Amino acid sequence: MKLIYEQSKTGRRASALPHPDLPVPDLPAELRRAEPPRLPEVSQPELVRHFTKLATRTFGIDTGFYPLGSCTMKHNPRVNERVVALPGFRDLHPLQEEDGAQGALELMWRLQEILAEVAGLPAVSLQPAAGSQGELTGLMLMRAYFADRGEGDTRRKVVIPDTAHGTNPASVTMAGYEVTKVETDARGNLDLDDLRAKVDAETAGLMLTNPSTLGLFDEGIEEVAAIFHGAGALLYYDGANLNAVCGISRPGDMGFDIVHFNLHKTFSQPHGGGGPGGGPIAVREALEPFMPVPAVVRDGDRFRLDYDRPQSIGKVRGFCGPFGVFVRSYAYIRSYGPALREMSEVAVLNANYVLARLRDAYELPYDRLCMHEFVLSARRLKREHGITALDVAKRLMDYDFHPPTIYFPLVVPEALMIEPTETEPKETLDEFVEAMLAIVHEAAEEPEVIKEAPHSRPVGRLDEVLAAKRAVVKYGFEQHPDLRAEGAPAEPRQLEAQKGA
Amino acid sequence: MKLIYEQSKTGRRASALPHPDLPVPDLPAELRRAEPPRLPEVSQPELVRHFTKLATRTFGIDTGFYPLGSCTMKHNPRVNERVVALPGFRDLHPLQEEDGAQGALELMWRLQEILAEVAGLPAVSLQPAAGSQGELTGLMLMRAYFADRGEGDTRRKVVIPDTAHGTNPASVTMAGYEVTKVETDARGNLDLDDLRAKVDAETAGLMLTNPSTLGLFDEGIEEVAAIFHGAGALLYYDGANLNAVCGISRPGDMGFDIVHFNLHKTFSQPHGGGGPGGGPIAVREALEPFMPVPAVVRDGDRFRLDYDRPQSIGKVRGFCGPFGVFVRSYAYIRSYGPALREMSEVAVLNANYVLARLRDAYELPYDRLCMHEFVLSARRLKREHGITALDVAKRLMDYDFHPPTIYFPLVVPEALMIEPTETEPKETLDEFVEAMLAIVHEAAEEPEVIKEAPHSRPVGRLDEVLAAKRAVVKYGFEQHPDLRAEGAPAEPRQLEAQKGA
Amino acid sequence: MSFLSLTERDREEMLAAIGVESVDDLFAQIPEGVRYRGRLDLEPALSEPELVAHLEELASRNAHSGSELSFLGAGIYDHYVPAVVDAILSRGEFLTAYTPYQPELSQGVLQAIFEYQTAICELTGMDVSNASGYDGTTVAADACYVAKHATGRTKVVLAETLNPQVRQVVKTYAPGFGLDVVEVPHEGGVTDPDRLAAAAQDAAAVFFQQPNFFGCLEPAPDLAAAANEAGALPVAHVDPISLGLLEAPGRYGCALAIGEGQSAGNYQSYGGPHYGFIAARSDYIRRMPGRIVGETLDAAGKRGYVLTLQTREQHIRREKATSNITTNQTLLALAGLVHLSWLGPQGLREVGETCLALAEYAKGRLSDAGFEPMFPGQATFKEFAVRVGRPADGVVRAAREHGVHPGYPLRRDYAGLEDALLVCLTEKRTQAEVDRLVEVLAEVAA
Amino acid sequence: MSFLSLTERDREEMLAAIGVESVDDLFAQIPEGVRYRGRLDLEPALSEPELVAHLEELASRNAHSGSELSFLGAGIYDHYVPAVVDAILSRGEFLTAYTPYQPELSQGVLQAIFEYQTAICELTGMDVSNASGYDGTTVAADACYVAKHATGRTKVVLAETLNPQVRQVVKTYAPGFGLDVVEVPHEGGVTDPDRLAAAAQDAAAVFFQQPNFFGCLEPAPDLAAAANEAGALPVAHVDPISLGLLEAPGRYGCALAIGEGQSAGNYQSYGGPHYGFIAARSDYIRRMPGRIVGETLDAAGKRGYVLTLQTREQHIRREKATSNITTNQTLLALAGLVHLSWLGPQGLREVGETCLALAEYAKGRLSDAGFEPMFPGQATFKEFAVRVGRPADGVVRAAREHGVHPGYPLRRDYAGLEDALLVCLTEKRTQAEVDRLVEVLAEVAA
Ligand SMILES: Cc1ncc(COP(=O)(O)O)c(C=O)c1O
Ligand SMILES: Cc1ncc(COP(=O)(O)O)c(C=O)c1O
Repeated sequence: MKLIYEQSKTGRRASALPHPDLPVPDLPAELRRAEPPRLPEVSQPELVRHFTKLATRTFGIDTGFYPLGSCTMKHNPRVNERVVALPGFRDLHPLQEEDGAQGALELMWRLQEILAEVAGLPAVSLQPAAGSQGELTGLMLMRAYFADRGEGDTRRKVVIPDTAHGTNPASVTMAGYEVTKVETDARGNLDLDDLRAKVDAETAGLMLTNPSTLGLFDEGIEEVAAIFHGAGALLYYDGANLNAVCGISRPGDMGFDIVHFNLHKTFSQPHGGGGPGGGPIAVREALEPFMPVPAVVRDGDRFRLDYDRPQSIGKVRGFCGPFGVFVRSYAYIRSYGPALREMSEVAVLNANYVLARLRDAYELPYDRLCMHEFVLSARRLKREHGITALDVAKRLMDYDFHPPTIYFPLVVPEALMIEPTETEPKETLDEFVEAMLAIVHEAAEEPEVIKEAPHSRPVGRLDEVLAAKRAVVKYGFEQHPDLRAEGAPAEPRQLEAQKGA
Repeated sequence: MKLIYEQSKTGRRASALPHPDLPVPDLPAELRRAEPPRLPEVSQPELVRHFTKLATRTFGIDTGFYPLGSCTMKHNPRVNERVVALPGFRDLHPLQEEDGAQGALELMWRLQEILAEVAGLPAVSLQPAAGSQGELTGLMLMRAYFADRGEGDTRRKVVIPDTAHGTNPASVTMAGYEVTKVETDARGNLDLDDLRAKVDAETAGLMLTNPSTLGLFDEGIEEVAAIFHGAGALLYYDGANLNAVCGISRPGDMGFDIVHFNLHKTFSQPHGGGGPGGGPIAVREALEPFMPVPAVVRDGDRFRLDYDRPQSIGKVRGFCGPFGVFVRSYAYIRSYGPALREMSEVAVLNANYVLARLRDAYELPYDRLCMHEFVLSARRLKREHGITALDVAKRLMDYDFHPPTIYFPLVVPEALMIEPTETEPKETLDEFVEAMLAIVHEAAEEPEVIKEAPHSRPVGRLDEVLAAKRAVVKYGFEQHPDLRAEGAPAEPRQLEAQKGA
Repeated sequence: MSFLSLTERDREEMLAAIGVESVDDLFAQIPEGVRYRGRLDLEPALSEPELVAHLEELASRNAHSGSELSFLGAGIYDHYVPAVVDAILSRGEFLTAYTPYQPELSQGVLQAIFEYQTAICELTGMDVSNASGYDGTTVAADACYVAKHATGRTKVVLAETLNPQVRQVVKTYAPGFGLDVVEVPHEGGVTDPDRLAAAAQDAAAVFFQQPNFFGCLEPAPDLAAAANEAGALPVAHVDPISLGLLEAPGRYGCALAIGEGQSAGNYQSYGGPHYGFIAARSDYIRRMPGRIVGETLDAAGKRGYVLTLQTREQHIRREKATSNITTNQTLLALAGLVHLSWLGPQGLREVGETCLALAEYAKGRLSDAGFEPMFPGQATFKEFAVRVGRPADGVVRAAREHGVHPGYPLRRDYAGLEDALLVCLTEKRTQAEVDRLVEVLAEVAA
Repeated sequence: MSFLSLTERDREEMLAAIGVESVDDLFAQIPEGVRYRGRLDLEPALSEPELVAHLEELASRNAHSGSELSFLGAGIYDHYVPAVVDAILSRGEFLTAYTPYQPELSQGVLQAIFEYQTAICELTGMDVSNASGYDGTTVAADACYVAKHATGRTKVVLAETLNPQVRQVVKTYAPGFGLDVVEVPHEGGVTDPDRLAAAAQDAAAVFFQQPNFFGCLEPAPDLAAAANEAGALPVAHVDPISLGLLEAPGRYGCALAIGEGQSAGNYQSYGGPHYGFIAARSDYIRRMPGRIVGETLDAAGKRGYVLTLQTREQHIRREKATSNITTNQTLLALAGLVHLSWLGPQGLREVGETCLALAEYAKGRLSDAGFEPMFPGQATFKEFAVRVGRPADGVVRAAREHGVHPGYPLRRDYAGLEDALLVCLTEKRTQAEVDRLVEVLAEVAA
């Protein structure tokens, strides 16, 4: 379909704007715009149709099953959209005086209390914009903590398991730390021997996802915590998989000192085609003085912002964080109340059910019950029929499913990382299982159907190598390159690299 | 796809409801429900997915071009949805005291003033729920008017042209009148000779759509009015085609005594898959005393409901009519202001452009410029290639267009009634023209492609005869008939009867 | 104009293609004498931000159920509309489609209507429902038309406890249908089956409401029996939200069940747009007004849905049609279906129980405060009439000063009930709010 | 629980299929010592109607721009968000999709991002934009990371007229990046190019804001030249709504352009979620943070869109990635695209002119009333600083008692500007509202 720019026509417009009867002053000539930006010129009917059409070419949770591992694609209740649109929230300026924002401040304070309870840690900052920023903030807290203790120069290393999400090492570097990698053992737990060998006085901390990205709870977590705490280091909990353990096991109780939440995962912020998210952090008392400013505090029955935190690392984002995300997640948690545990129970039940039905047809690298998600390998399909994880993913689209995360975690070859979430009915899980089994069958019977999949989408497999090579990243108007003229790719090349998570 | 009832499972639910801690009294046993209604039992995630899927199987203006003649499928601005949802409108109880509803009353009063100006008639009632009810209300006014003049028993007939919409004769009967039919002349105007022969002292009035359902302005309208008024009868204006003449020619000036508006056509109430609509009426002074109660009146700077209308016909609908529809249409008209004429100008321009490009390829029964819509005949295609208007309609779906109205008006064989509306861009009109021309080409080259169309929809042509014969009009749960088991129709039969308008 | 899509250049090209000089030439067919030469005397155009500001100002002058604690009911109810209703109704495909004349590209809305028809039939215990009528008043007129043709009789009987607006609309339509209207007074807040039986002789139909306009539960099975006895069609006017607890009209002998759908899925919206529902026993299927969706197959044997039984309708049957209705209230009926699907059988029951419990609590608290029931001893559902000891209009005025709208003064429709307020409790109200009502009434009416 | 879809029977069947007795058995892998045996100490669950009532109560305790006449800006603006934005963002497909890892079923959102990237490039005069950053502060940190790697230098320079929150965030990130931060004070409300040039020596990047935090127009081309001269990357922080009138940073030599997207398409929402944008000259394309969408083809030669240049990103490059960002702000950026498409070039210009005209009117009226500009003689866009003659915090407090929020007290960020208020005018404000502001200020500050 056409780009909106390709539909533009000079003089057409979708907006009607007020024109006060006032003179418009001249701007200094050297600052004035020479050429107007070539924004779309379409009428309102065209505008609505264009974006409606784009929407129908987008697959969301509302469209169907979306078992994208590590992303917790659960149902997004519409009541959350209703409350976030209340004018008292939506049209509230972030610099409003505190006495004109008591409702917003109270909501944030309440959410902090809830997150502290779920984490099992006393102090919360809502400020980080997403999990990755929560990580970075947590690492900055480590820095500040060790600097305060005079260990800032010695503790330079952060331990990261080989199953870690890419954000973990990336955050480590951005925080000015160095990565120390540790391995996963045969049961899918952290390799304790490897760990013991690597943790020392230069270690600032560990970053761990638990359950791990393999969907497995680290059975040695108590020992892991002891190793780090014994060495004077801290433990950071990557909360991406918290959906498995709410009310079942608390990161603080596991020994973690810093935790981030992915509100968009565990607490159902709609993912919006890529965002927004929310990455609040919870920490132990010892780390609280370093938390970002402002803190949201309660004084009797008033709520206020506290900037008076001399040891604070500062600000990591504007204002108090993504407030609308807080409203949605607060609403979500209040819909469960103390029964939040049930959310995690069903997430784990759903995952184990799908696992039970698929474990024989695919390969299961770690032979255990899983938590809220699990990772299969398509290695056998690849060996026997040349069908890769990528092929399975593409073929699933023809069955109207969003594919799982693939090629992640990196320790599993041809990984298929499947996270059904708690909101799916058994019927959907069964249909997905049938499709996955049918694909195994097809791999043997008619592999080319899979290789050429998807067959049911507006485009076939797209050439990712061409995209990266030509780097056409915006519309070029008259100069827009005609890739077609340069010849269609005989066989579009996709990267067999992580897609999802 | 499955019916929502077919997805139900005992014990599943989408709602969470308050449970006050109060005793629930017993109801008298003989009034208590014995068996609960078998409403759907689905979770909230399933509910949202089900209706999302149904939506994507529905074609609206937002989906694409919708030239359904006589229905004025114009763009529905989203700002109207915004304002109608303001709590002050949306959550206002219709029995609120007048001093707590001044904003609503003022809005209705303002809309009345606007409609009076557009109609060129002084008195307006917003109460009727749609065009058809506007018609019936208008005919009731005629009855009351003539009864008041002592002519109630003699004037029993209402004249209806052969081009009239089916609601006109249906309304006549429901109002207790008899239909007198008149013919259309060779130019598409009312046949004045036929008219003169039929209008007499028994005639209560005329119901006319002008421009007519042929999309033609009646060139003899002044003479028509003279004939009826000369005979002491009244003229009723079916406002379905008002979109052609706003600010260009006013029904009151044409000689009409009663006019209805279709707010959902001319003034862009979204059609909602069949409704709601709004059918206000405007009348001359002489008819005002008979208008429905309550009237919305202004006293200085206060607005109130006036029930003190002793000659009123009474109420035709609850409260003051479909208020939300008024909000949207008021907003729509205020977006144009005095430039409302431009809306009609462009509607007529768009129609004439499409007509100019199609007139040679199809047959044009009345060789004139058109107003906001026009009627072609597929008679030649049928004769030469066996391709009917119905076939053309079905094939258009494969080009992603909603078909025009077909088989209406009845005076044109194999009628294709095309109304582009003013909101469409020229590009869309051109694409539609190309498709219509392509179909003419296909009719000669590969008629079976057309006969078997549509090819691109979730179902093929459906058997309307089977539907009427079996009359399965609700889900039967365990007893639901299995039509498939009774055998698929070799050739699904569609009614070659009016579809649209 | 942002709703228009033509550029100047487009216009010129199009005029050229048509072969005229100007847009004005297109209107040459309009006789000079009826051309409008003026400029419409309308207020200036408003840009989108200005329009919103203007309508916000108008809306701010309405006291709505978010700004005032309200116990108003009397036919339109402040039930909770779940967020899924808004989400689904705002989908452009549903919002901007029209009647599904062309089923192949309208399967979504057709299936939705079929599901709606099923829900209405389940609620009412009937065999067929149409796709919606205009509202709870006009479906009564529709039912008269059905009854008239089904029985050939020329009279309809209305219980006085039937919603006054419904009665008014029936009376407006009746002369055109050639029907006389007879009303049966209530006795102590309900209808006496014997008096109804007497009136029902030679009647085409007998209408009553359950719960009735006073909120009282009618002896509905007895009323239906009285009508059937006389060969008149018993027609029950029912509130969908009551039908989780109250028996379905189809189970106690009614020929038709009708009602105002607003309480299921629609906002109050100052009275509309809402939907009316009409459902009937299968005997009357070919006399039903309006659109009906039916199941069928395509050539491949795939199930699909179409508008059906169209030979009843105006576009085919014209002056002999069963009704003139065309545009109906599908979007609002869809809201009803979504709301009912959200509730499910269990939720519907719970909403009913909450209303019932709150209403009983309110009755008790009011009685403790000295406000006696208007119709003592009558069972009620979510509404009841209470005596406030002085003219009710004044009490409403005074209570609203305290931010509470205590209910509807029945004297506006029923002479003699001067001090009666009709008080309504939905599941949105709370115990504390009832306490506040009692407090305010005690203050203003004591 | 209405968000869960399993029945009791489902659970039993599933447990059986898994081969365990109870759900608890699934958690056997969690060591006893870290199992949580309590019940979370959370407040009771709220049903949907109760939840809405609770949040309405909280929301009612916030003074928002519908309930108070507000002239607050300072980085977040009360521009009109057109209704089409809500309509499109509420489409479930956009709302509930995630990052388009699988392009074949995500062409819609991919194309939308590509269109967004184009809009940002058009506005800023740059060659490449990513799919969004978190907000207008974090994109500044991102730009530091780009500059650090592009230049190998270890210092960044910030004009003091750059939004204080942006500066704070840069300072929080800088130590981790190994960067020192130097700030350049303003002179009379703007930045002196010579002072900036001096500071820019050995700097990786120089950041300034146009219009700056005080609303004043910086000599942006001179500032960019000063940076370029020193081999530092000039980074302009710009307001998208200004770019119909003000020159694009790419046209006066900037290497990167960043900004807070909120003013285009997002509600104020107490500060978030919004989107930050970051765009650069093509030289820096492979150093860009976050998602970027590119055009490509399928085997049939059909055009399509994919996430591209992914070897920059954390999931492939891990500790060597150009950023750690994963989840971004696509939905908010989509809102920006829709708003900008609604405006078009003409609308963007008109909004700018309206803001400019209203601000100039306000300056004049305030000056007439005795309130002098803080920075006389400086050209401004939609904001300006005015002296209210007494501590500004008290004036804000007093004015709010009259229902007017007159602006932001600059002393909160700039010592010495004790009596300065930063006043903002968007196209939603009117002449009459400005008059009201002047009236109230005259009353409370006279
Ligand atoms: C395991 C893990 N860690 C970290 C992240 C990063 O979180 P975010 O996307 O919220 O930045 C993700 C998901 O994206 C993840 O799956
Ligand atoms: C010419 C004509 N008259 C009357 C009507 C009936 O109007 P409504 O559908 O609003 O009842 C219609 C459209 O449906 C129509 O096209």
